[in-house]
Amino acid sequence: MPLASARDLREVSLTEAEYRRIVELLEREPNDLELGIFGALWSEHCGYKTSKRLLAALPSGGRAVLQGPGENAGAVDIGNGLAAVFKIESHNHPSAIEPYQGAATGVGGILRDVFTMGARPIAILDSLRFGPLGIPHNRYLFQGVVAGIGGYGNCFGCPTVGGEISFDEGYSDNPIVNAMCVGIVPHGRLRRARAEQAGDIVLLVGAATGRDGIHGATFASVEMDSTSAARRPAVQVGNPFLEKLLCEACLQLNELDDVVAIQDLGAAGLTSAASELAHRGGRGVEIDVAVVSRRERGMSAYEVMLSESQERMLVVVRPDGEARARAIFDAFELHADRIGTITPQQRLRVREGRALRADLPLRALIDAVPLRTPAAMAPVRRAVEVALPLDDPEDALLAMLRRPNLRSRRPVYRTYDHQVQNNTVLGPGGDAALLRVAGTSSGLALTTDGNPWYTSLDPYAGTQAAVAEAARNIVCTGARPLAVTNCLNFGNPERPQVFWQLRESVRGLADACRAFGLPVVSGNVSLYNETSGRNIPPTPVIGMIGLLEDLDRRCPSGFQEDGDVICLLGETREELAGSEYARLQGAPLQGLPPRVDLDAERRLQGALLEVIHEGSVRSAHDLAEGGLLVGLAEAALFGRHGVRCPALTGQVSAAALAFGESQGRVLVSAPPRRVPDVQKVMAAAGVPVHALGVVGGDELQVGPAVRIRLDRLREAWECAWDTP
Amino acid sequence: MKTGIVVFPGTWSDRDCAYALHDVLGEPVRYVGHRERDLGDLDLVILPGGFSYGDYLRCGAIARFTPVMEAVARFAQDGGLVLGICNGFQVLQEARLLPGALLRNASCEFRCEWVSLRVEQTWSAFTQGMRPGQVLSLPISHGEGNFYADPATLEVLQTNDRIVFRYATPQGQVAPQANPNGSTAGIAGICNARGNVLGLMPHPERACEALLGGSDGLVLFRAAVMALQAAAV
Amino acid sequence: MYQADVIVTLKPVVNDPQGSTIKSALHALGFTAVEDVRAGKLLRLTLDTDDRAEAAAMTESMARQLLANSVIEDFKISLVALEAPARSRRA
Amino acid sequence: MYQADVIVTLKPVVNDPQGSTIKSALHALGFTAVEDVRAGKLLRLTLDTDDRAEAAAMTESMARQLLANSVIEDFKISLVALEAPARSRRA
Ligand SMILES: Nc1ncnc2c1ncn2[C@@H]1O[C@H](COP(=O)(O)OP(=O)(O)O)[C@@H](O)[C@H]1O
Ligand SMILES: [Mg+2]
Repeated sequence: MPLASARDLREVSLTEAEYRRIVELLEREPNDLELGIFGALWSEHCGYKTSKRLLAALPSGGRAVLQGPGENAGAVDIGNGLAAVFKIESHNHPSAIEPYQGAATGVGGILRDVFTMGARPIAILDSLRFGPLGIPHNRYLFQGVVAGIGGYGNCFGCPTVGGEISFDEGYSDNPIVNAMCVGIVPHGRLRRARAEQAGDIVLLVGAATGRDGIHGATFASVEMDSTSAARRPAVQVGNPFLEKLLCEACLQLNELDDVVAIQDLGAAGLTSAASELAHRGGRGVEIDVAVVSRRERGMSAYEVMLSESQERMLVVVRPDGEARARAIFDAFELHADRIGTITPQQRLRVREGRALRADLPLRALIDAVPLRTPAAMAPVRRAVEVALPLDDPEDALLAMLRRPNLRSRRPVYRTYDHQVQNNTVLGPGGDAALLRVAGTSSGLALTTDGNPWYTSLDPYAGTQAAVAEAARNIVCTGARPLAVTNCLNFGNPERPQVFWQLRESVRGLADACRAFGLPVVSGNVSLYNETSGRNIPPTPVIGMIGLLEDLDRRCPSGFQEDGDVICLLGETREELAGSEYARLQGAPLQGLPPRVDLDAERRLQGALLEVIHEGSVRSAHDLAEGGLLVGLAEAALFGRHGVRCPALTGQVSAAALAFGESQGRVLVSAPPRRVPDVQKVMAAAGVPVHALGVVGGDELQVGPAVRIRLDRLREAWECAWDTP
Repeated sequence: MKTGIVVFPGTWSDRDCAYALHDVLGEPVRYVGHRERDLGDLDLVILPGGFSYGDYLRCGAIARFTPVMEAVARFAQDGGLVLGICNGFQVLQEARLLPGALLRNASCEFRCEWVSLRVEQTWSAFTQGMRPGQVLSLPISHGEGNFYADPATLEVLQTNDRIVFRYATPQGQVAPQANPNGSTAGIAGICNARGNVLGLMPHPERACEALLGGSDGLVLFRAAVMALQAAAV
Repeated sequence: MYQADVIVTLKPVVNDPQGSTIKSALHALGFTAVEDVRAGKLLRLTLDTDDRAEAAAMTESMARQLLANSVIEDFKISLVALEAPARSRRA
Repeated sequence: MYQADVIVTLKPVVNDPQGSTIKSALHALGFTAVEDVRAGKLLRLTLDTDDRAEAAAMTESMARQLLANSVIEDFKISLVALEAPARSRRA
C-alpha cells in the first residue's frame, strides 16, 4: 500500500506504475522530498521520457564533433584550435503568461548553457511563432516577447543576429519562443560539467534562491499550508545584469585548473544540476540546503531543492582551489555558498543542517527513467491538387510582401543589438547571419528554420525541408554547413496524432541530417503545447551553424551590380500546397508540401559553394516562403538594385511559377562573363539553371505584367508590424 | 597615447573599444576596474557602452558613484581626455561632467542601426582634423539616448560651440526623420567647456573596419591621437 | 477631471533584481539601514470625467487590461479631483 | 522600522515618451477619456530605524544623491511606520 496518494502523484506528474517502480528501486517508500526529486528528474522536461527513444536515432557523431548531446550544449571544431558551442531551447509556457519575462529568462537560460561550457557567447538567434496579429492578445504576446528577448540580450551584451517569426492561428494563446545561443572556446578550455573526484567542493553562485518555478502546488502538505500556492511566483523577473557578471566570472574560473566543473541551474534547479554533475562523473553528491542563500524566509528543503530561480550556477572546485575561485567571485561582487561536496558513493544526499532529508541512488534517478512510447496514429491524408488563380501578379506581389509572414523583420531586429562584440559581418535581414571568428579570418554562419505549414501537411517531409532550408541559407553566405541543433515543439504526445507527428518529424530530421552528413549535437524538446484542447502545429525548429574558412569569400544575398545576370538554380514544380500564396488566397491547408529531394539539394548546395568560392557569383539568395517573385523582390531590396526580366515561363501554372515554394532553389547573380562558369558547374552537378534577367534600374520588372518601383516595393515590404 | 578603458559591472563595449584602439589602431590600452583610483599613466580614458549595473534605476546612476569616477573627475579636471560612449555618456552626465540627461527614446524602443552624424565643431580634442559639416556613419545601440537639456543649458552649449555631433541625413541635413531617438535639436554628442571631455551616443568602436560595415569611427579615435601629439609638442 | 495614480508593484514573492541592485548601491553609499528596496512604477493618468465612480472604474479596468500584469504585479489606485487646468478648459 | 515610498516623476517640462506611448495604447483600447499619462517610479524602502525624523532625513538624502536626478526629475517621499514583521523580529 503506497504512502503517496493519487493526488500527490498527480502533483509530481508520476503514474502509479512509476511510483511502484520507485519503491522497487529504493526497496522502500520515498519520503515527500524524495518523491518530489523523482518527479522532477523523471519528468518529461528532465527525463525526456517520451522522446528519448526517438532522439536516439539522430546522428550525432562525426569528425568535427567535440561534444554531442548530453552536456549543456553541443560543441564542434571550427578550426584554429577553436570550438563552437551551441544549443537551442524553448520557453513557450512562461512566455504565454508573461511574454516579456518569459522570453527574457529563456534567453538567460540558453546563454548559461553556453558559458557553462567555458565558451564566450557570441550570438543569439530567436525563432518565434504567434497567432495572427489581428487579435490584440497575440499582438501583446508578440510585442512582449520581442521586447523581452532584446531586453535580456542587449543588457547582457551578446548580439542577436538572426531568427525567424511566423504567424498562424495554430499559435493563438500558445506562442513558440525558442532561443539559440552560440559561443566560442579554445578546444583545451571546453568544459564538461562532470565531477569525478570525491572530496571536491560544491559552490552555489549567483542569485539567491526563491520559491520560483516549483511544481506540485499543494504537494508535501505536511510542510506547506494552504497559502503556499500564493507564495509561488508563476514567472520570474530576469536579471541579465547578474547573468553578465556570472558569465565573466565563469569564463575566468574556466581558466583555473582547480575548477573541475561548472553547471548552470535550469529545470528542477539544484536537484537536477547536482545530480547530473555527479552522475556524469560516476560520483555522488551531498548537499546541505540550510546553507543556501534564500530570498525568502521559511523555505523548506523541498522548495530549496526544486526551486528554479534563474541566474544561478554550481561550481565544483578542488579544496585547494576554493580560495582562488572565491577571489574571482569577490571581484564580481558575487556571493558563493559552499553547499556540499562530491562523494564516492553514487548517491544524492540532501541534508538540512544535521538532518538527512533525502538519500537516493543516482542511477535510479537518472538512468532508470521509465520511458514511454505512446500510441501513434497517422491522420488520414489525401493528395489534393492545389490549383490557384493568379489574376494580377503586381497586386499579388505587393500583397505578399505585406503579409506578416513575409514583410521585413527590420522593425524587430533593430530593437536587438546585433553588433556588439564587433564580429557581425552579415547581420539579420539576409539568409543566414555571418560572424567573424575573432582573431581569425574565418566566419561562422548561423540560422534557424522551420515551416509549420509543411510540417502540418507532412511532419516527415516538412522537417526534412527545414534541414534543407537551413543548410541552403548557410550555403548562400558561402559557408559550409557544419552541425545542427533543434527544438521540437509539439502538442500533447498522449494524443496519438501528436505522437505520430513527433515521431515522423524526428525521423525526417534524422534522415535529412544523415543525407547531409550533419551531426545533431544538441537540442531541446517542448511537449504539451496544448491550450484548451487545441494543439499547436508540429513545430520542429532547426538551428544550424556553418563554417566559412575565408571571410573574403563570403556572399551577400542582395543584387550587387547593374548588368549582372540573374539565374534561378533548381527546379520549379507545381507546388502550392502550404504556401504563403495559398494562405493569401484563403485556400485551406491541404495537399502535400513541396517535395524534398535530398540528393538534388546536396548537389545544388555543393555546386553553389563551388561557384561562390571561385568568385563566379556576386549574390545568392535562397527561395523559401513566397517563392520566386518574392525572392526577386527581396534580393532587389536587399541590394538596392532593380531587376529586368522577361515574362517568366515554365511547365507549371502562373501561380506556381510566381509564388510556388518548390524546394532546392536559389537565386544568384553573376557578371555576364562568369555565367558560363556557373552553367558549367551546375551542369556537372545536374542542377538546372534558368537565366531570368538582368540587374539594373530602379524597378522590379518581370514581363509586361509586373513593373513596380523599388520604393513602392519597399513601402509594402517595410510596412508597420501592427498592420494586420 | 595610452588609453584606459573603464569596466563597470555590466559594461560590455570594453572589449570592442580595446579591439578598435589596440587591434586596429595599434595603440596601447589597459582595462581600468571600477574600484581603481589611479589613472596616472593614461592619456585617454574611455567610459564604454553597456548596461552598467543593469541600467537599473537610471542609466549610469549607480556607476557614477564607483571609486573610479572620482579619479575620472580629477583626470578630466587636469585636462586628460575623457570619452564617454553610449552608457559612458550617461555616466558622465550623472556625474555632472557633462550637462543634460538622456531620456528614453521617443519610440520607447531600443534602436540598433547605422546613423549619419554631422560634425558641428572641430575645436574639441576629438574633432580636430575633421571638417565642419563632415558626415560620419556610425552605429547606435541604445534605448535611452534622447538628449535633454533645459533651455538655458542648451543656450550655453550652443553659444560655446559645444554641440559636437548631430543626427543628420546621409547628405548632412539635420532633420526629424534622421533623428533616431527624439534628441533635442538632434544632438548626438556634446563636450565640456574645455573640449577634453566628449560624450556621444553612437559607437565609434563598432565602425573601424570595412568588413563590419564602415570605418568612420577611426576618424574620431585618430583625432584624439592627434590632439595628444599636438599637446605633447 | 480626475488624476488617477496607479502604483504598480511586483508581487512580494517575485524577485526584484532592480530593487536588490539599488539596495546594494545604497549600502555602498553608506545607507546601511536600508533593509529592503522594491522598485515599482507610477502611472499618473489625467481623466476627462467629473464622475468619481466612473474614473475609478475606468482606471481599475485600464490597470487590469494594460498597466499591470497580474501574473507578477499588483496595483493600487488613488484618485484626486482636479481643477481643470487652463489648457483644457473649453471656451 | 519604517517604510519609505519615494515617488520619482519627470519634471513637468520634460517630455515623457513612455507616458505618451501608454496613452496611445490606452486610446487604442478605447479609453479615450485619458487626457494625459505620465510615467514615474516608485522606490519602496524598508528602513531599520524607529525614529521618524531619522527615516525622513535618510530618505531625503538618498533621493537627492541617487534615487532621483534633479536635472530631469522631482521626488516625493511618504513614510509609514511598520510593524516589524514576524520574520525579522529578533529573539
Ligand atoms: N526573430 C528574429 N530575430 C532576429 N532576426 C530575425 C528574426 N526573424 C527574422 N529575422 C531575420 O530576418 C531575415 C528574414 O527572415 P525569414 O523571412 O525568416 O528568412 P528565411 O526565409 O531566409 O529564413 C533573416 O535574416 C532572419 O535572421
Ligand atoms: Mg532563407
